[in-house]
Amino acid sequence: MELDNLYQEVILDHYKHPLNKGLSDSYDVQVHHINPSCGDEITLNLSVEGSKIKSITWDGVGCSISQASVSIASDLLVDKDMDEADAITEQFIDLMHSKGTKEGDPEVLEDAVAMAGVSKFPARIKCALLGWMAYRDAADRIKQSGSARDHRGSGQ
Amino acid sequence: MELDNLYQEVILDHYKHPLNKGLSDSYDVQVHHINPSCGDEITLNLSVEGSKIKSITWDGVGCSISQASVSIASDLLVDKDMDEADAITEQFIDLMHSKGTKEGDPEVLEDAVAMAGVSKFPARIKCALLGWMAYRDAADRIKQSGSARDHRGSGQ
Amino acid sequence: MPLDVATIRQDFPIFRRTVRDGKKLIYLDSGATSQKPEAVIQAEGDFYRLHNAAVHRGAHQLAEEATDAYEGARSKVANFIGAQAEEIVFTKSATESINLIAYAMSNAPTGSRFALTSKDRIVVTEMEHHANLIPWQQLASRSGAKLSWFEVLPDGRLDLNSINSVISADTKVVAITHQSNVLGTVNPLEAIVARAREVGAVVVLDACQSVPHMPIDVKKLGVDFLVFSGHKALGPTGIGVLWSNQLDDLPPFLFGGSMIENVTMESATWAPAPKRFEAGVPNMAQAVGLGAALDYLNAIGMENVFEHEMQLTKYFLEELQKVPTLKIVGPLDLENRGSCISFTVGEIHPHDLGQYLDSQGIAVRTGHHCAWPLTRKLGVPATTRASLYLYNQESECDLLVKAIVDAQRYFA
Amino acid sequence: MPLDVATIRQDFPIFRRTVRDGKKLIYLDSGATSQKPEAVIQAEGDFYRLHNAAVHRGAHQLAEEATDAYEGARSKVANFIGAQAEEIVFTKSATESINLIAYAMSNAPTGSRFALTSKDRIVVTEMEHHANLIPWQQLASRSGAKLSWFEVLPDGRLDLNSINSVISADTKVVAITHQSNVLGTVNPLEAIVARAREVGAVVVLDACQSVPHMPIDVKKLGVDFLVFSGHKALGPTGIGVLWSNQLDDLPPFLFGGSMIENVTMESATWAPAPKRFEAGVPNMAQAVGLGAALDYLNAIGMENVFEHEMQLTKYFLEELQKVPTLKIVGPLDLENRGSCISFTVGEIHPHDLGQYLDSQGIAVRTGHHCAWPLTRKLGVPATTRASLYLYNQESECDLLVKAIVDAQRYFA
Ligand SMILES: Cc1ncc(COP(=O)(O)O)c(C=O)c1O
Ligand SMILES: Cc1ncc(COP(=O)(O)O)c(C=O)c1O
Repeated sequence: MELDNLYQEVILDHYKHPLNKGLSDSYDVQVHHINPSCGDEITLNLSVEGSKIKSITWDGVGCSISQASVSIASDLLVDKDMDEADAITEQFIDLMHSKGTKEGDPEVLEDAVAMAGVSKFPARIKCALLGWMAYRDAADRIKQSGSARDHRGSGQ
Repeated sequence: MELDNLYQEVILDHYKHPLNKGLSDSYDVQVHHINPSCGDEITLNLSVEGSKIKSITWDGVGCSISQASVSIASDLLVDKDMDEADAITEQFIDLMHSKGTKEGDPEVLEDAVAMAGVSKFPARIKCALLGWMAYRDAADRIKQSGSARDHRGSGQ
Repeated sequence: MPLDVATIRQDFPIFRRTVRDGKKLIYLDSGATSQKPEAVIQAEGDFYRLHNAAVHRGAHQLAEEATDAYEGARSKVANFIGAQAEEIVFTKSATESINLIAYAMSNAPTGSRFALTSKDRIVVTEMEHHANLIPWQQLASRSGAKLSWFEVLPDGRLDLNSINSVISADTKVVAITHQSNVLGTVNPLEAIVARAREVGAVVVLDACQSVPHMPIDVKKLGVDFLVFSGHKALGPTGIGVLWSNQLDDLPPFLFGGSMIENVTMESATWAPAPKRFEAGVPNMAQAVGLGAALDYLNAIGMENVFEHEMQLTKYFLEELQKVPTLKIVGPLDLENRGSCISFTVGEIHPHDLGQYLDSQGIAVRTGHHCAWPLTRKLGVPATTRASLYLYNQESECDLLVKAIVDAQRYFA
Repeated sequence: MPLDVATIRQDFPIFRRTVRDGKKLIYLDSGATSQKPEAVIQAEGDFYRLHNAAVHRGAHQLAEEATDAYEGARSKVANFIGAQAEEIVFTKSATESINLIAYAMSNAPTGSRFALTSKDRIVVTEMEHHANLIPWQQLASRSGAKLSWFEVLPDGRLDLNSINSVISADTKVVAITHQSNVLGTVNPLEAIVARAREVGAVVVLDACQSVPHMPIDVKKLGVDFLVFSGHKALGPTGIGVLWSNQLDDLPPFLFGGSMIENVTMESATWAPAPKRFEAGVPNMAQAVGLGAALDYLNAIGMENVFEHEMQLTKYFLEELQKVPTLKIVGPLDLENRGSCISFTVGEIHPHDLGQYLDSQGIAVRTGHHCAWPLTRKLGVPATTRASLYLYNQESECDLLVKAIVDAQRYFA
């Protein structure tokens, strides 16, 4: 069933047992993103040490796709160098826009390749991207302003 | 040919030899009407004596239908009591909206029955009505304000 | 008279197709947009094939025919809601209709009864669609007027206890939806119109979810403006309606050809309504298509459409509530309630539920339904909505219920 | 490549009908609205028959397909004029597109480069269609900005001698037509754009009469905004286009669903362009129909359409001028000239001439063509206009000329 392609085991697992959910008390930057078409919201805390990501924590409401995706992202990107994390993020965005033509490199994306099926459901791509966009926004802010607290942004 | 029905001899005659064209020096009320869909314009002077129409003169640019129609009206309504002129005007308006179902009463409308064919050409009804509407506007102003000079109005 | 749904469905070509690998289409999203009978599609096509020309502009036969068709559609719309033809303005959508009113009010000269100042107030409700909320927020911010609103109670009804303080003496505009596109609630117009009259406020009625579903007579409603969209009433996309019996007092909104009386380089004067509000070559084929849609509805009878939907709504409400953890968001009784049925199902996110239903051929809408403040007020991130129309039937409810139960298992 | 007009005409169902008691239809009114090929009518119909659903809103298959169709149409429009998809906004008409720009400028916060004050100036030309004149008159009156204009010379060209004083240092907006819908004049954009750049003014191009008739690449034009209507380009009624590569700096115009980022009862924030400008359920079927129209034009090739019209225009100009007392109003040469051909015939009023032509099956337009200040400037009460398109042919010119001569006799 096509649906199983979307809702891979890994996704439902992350949804039911999300990683890094619950906001850390301290952070270098905090962003808040919403998905205007469905109302999903996410707050994401990012802490870095030099150019290395020290922690990503998050909280929010959303569908299984958006929750699982941010859970995967938070797990995958932590401890990475920010440049590397950006490259991974780009690969993930590219996968989401592939309309089902790509599978994703498991070496790079690890659990996130389970999201490949989402790219065939245009209405869900934004769900899958919500957490990643929040991360990218947070990382951009850190790069731009050194470390600054309590940025609030929103995007799609 | 249907066209001859529209362009009756009488109409073309009035068009080529319009009656009461050229504005009188004196008047009780002057109105200026335009047809916004084609740009036709008419200025009409009305003079009354008591309740009787003493003179109607006019000037303007427009198609044969609008020119002939105001020519006919100016000739038909002059020397009439204003109430009677209003009744004739109503009959004419009614004829124009008859979509070809009425012929018009020649006892009342005289030459204006030649306009009956216009009612089958919706885009031309406003042409035929331009002068009559100007008359009606002028008459209304006289009734409302006694006699007053140089009213400028516009309508369709 | 009960509807012959099987026959009706044959008039709608879309029900001949299948979705998601051969599944029958269960379309429960008419609140977003309705499906179209072949007669409407044909009417739009035949306008192009036989009569296409710019209305009101040419002296040739096609232009005459196009004008007849377009003005004929205006008369049909007028008849459908008990109005006069010259009270009907064609817009592109209900959204444009509402923006038209709000911008025209901004264009009203100081002292006009439509001109708002910082001394005035605009009243809306918490259940408004964004289309009947944001234009008023914007008018308030342009004019300095204050914005107030009726709250929504947990049962999905407006809190009218405070009606006299919400619609205060300084209220100039009351903009309210006839039927909520989320809750299905039909609002108590009589009380609101009566109070608006007391303070001299104009009432703008968003009838997007009522005109397609019940008999409407504007003379009985007592409102000043009414808007709806063609595409929710079996009509084409790209056509909306604005009704008012006070159009002549309202300044224009869009400026351009055909809405003028006279034009110089410096300034212009306006044609009488409704032309004043229809600048440019209008959406002629879409107006004609809407006329055909209303003919179709008239042939069936709006009383019958309404009865059918009421029976269906009763069935849906009853059956849905049998599903464990399913909670209806909105009135549970049929009194003053239409056929938009929103609900939540336990912890399943509506987006996931909608996706599952889609995999079974069932089309619903999920999210905030363009009424985000309402969703927030109700304390849910989003809801799933089944919205019904004349072509729906009880068997579709049974399939919906079964699919929801399956989804519960899938996401368990 | 010369067009195979006979084959092309077979694609347009309207040419199968006759007018005025069995007369062949000679349609010379494409400047008002073009006729539609069956492919366009089918595309609109098939959207309803197969994919109809509200775009961007549902998670079900029909909504996905509708979104693909609608966004696909956006890409087609973008490709057609050398733009990016996100630079294209769908409106209901060119008239709405221009009003959108003018109102959005009013909505721009103080200090924004789009916000006008009484220190600023808006420049138009004397040959503008009401749609590209009155919205600017109104913006001027709302903002206090001054309105100036290029004059039109007796040969139908703009008087550019005074370009540096007309487009003065305080000019913020230059709104100009690409091709006059009365004179056929194609305006010298390069000079005007260059001068506008010097003073930092934005250029709004009314491309209603150019996009349907010649290859257009917005990147080469150098303008800031471009608008056109679908119905003049073989597309459906009820669809217009606004192009700009600066949409993200422009505040919204119509407010409602789908154009938002976040909404509370008090206020709202906006989605990025183009969604920001498309409030409500859009004119989906019409966008799809326009996409099909542009596909049709692409298949023929806009270079070929342009060549065809140029040859026809040459023939019409030559043959018409052979008619005694006939006077062309507009350029007599083909240089920077399109296929709108206006003229007067002695003392015969255009309304009468148009009526006579109609009786012969010939559809032209008469009057001020929604450019009343121009007609006044030219010193004529009205003109008769023949406007051409890809389906017209030389034989139709011969019939037109013959009918004009007959009309002269009729009204002599
Ligand atoms: C030059 C020009 N500008 C603007 C318009 C207005 O287009 P529409 O009526 O489709 O909005 C037209 C056509 O009527 C036109 O020819
Ligand atoms: C209650 C209500 N108001 C307004 C609208 C806006 O209608 P449209 O998007 O057709 O302009 C809708 C539908 O989306 C609605 O349901």
